[in-house]
Amino acid sequence: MKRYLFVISRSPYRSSHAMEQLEAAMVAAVFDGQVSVLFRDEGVWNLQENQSGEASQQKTLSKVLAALSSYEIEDLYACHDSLVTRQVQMDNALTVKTLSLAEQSQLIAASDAVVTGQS
Amino acid sequence: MKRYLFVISRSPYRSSHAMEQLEAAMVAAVFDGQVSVLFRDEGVWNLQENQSGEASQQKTLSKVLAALSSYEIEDLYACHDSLVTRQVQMDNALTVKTLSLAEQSQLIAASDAVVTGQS
Amino acid sequence: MSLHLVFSVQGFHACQRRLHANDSQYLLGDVNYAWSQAAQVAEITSYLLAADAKTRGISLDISAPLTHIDYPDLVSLTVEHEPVVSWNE
Amino acid sequence: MSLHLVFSVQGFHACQRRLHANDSQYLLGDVNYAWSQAAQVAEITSYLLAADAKTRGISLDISAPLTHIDYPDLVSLTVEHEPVVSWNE
Amino acid sequence: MKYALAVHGAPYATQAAVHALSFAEAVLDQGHTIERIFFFHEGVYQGLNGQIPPQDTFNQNLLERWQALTERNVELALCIASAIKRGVLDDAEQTRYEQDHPTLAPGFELVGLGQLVAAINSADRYLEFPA
Amino acid sequence: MKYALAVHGAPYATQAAVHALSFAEAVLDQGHTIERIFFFHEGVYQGLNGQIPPQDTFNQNLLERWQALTERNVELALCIASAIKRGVLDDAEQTRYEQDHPTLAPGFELVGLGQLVAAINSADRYLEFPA
Repeated sequence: MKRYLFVISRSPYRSSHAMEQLEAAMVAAVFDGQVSVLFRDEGVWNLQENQSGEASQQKTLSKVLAALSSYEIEDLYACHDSLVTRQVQMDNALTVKTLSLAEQSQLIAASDAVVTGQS
Repeated sequence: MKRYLFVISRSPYRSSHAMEQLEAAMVAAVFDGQVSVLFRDEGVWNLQENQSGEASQQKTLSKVLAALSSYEIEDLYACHDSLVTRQVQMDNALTVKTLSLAEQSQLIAASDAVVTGQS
Repeated sequence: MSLHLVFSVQGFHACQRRLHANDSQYLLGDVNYAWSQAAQVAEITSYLLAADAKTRGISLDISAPLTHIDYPDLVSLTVEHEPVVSWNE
Repeated sequence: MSLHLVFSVQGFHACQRRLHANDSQYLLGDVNYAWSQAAQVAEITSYLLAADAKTRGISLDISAPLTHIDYPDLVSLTVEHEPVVSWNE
Repeated sequence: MKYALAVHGAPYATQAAVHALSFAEAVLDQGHTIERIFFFHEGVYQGLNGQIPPQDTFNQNLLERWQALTERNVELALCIASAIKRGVLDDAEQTRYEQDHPTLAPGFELVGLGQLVAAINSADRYLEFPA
Repeated sequence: MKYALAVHGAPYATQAAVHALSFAEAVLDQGHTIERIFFFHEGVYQGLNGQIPPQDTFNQNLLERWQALTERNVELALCIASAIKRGVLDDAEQTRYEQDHPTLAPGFELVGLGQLVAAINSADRYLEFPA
């Protein structure tokens, strides 16, 4: 099976980008793909603590993320630089490994298919 | 009649934003409105010389702009700062007045309705 | 006096540079993310859509010249200001 | 080696920071505007969609490490590279 | 006061619908009037018939919320030029262009850009919801 | 080589269609194959029936160009979850949800996200056209 990298570069509640990306990642995992997810740039806001999607009648993204391990998606990565620039307070229910820019280059190079889901 | 300010903040050929904005401005002018058009940020690329929409099977935006005077839209403005930052080479068939940031604030304040047309 | 409706982080930056003294601005959606890192303009009164801030998990220091409001308050603001200008790069 | 398809000015900046040595990048649409102002990375081979540059009236100095190509050349590039990564913030 | 509103964003791509609907409802609740909501650019997708709200997002039925505004004397008007190039057609345009089916949702109508200008002209306030 | 493509942008909002179509045509001209083009997010609006191209822009008929690809053995597949919440329905979904009319253009079909993964898995190359 292929190594998939799903990139989430958009913030959670403005558009359905992040949610639709996660749905695709879960399907790839169900199909036995080796799935990694990378949060970078505005996408790191998906990791912010104390989200409450209900206040906007939406699903809470951080809760969806916390459930990814039950789909055997364990490799969640976040851009260290993007987190620091934005001063994101990460939800401590999430297990996310932070990567340098160079490590992100390597992650991309080691993937067979990169799904960005941007429109 | 009201004083309308149409703001064009998007580049020409990626989306139909600028073209649809200009169509709205022409209609407002036909309805006897007092119409100004402000190009700012990425929107100043609409003023670039040597455009050739045909190469992408689209209308050439700078030619549409040059025809605005026949709709009695004479007040074309561009953000000086946006032009300089991007090193835009302005089409010399266009008569456009450049404005400082403070002058843009005044232009907005002097308008009854500001139409940005952003999506 | 103008009221600025600011919908995106980039729109926020474009707006800040073109604010008029005594204008007000109302921040929606993702602009909640931008506020905390922005240099604040003293004369500008700023409002924030409470639901959008809560959704995103952003708790901002509202001792700054910033007030959390909801849609009915926004209606009142639009009665008091003209023109109302949207920013969404 | 990866091939990066870059579709927007902000995507260009996000991509530049994460390029791997010996990667190539292909610039489409509005990225034609961004190239001329960008610091160029020596090891990266860059290609530009000729039709999109012409549409926008941008004539770039192609003595820089930059080549104008069309769709058939892009197909050849995708044969030579994997993965192909899109950037469009 | 009399309001004219414009919506430029598509459903799910932006929060335009949620922001505009919540504002419009608050305007009407306070006794003001909205003559027309004008859907422009990608905003015309708000009037596409057949949108099925996902069952997991609190049954957020945007289309029904728009349609409910028509009972409060709000006209839902799509820019005809923006709409037909994107495939949002009423009966008349479907017939004119010999297409299979109309695709415009009940309660919405297709109008010219002149109706945007007319609405702004007769309103005390004009607001746009791009996202 | 065998390609899988994805399109994420709506017509007129982005250049996704023009870039993807031109690339797909060049791929086929060079003797490669494209198993499937997967339309995701706002990309599903590419498959909306009834799009009437503006007469002034060189008769750029995007829908016809997509449909012409099916004659070259390319499957045009819309993500069903993305499509039905936005109102792009085939006959089956129209019937299931009791809507007035189907809105999907001929030549396109609605499929699950599994078909995106399957296409990527069996392809030598996967490319995305977001804008």
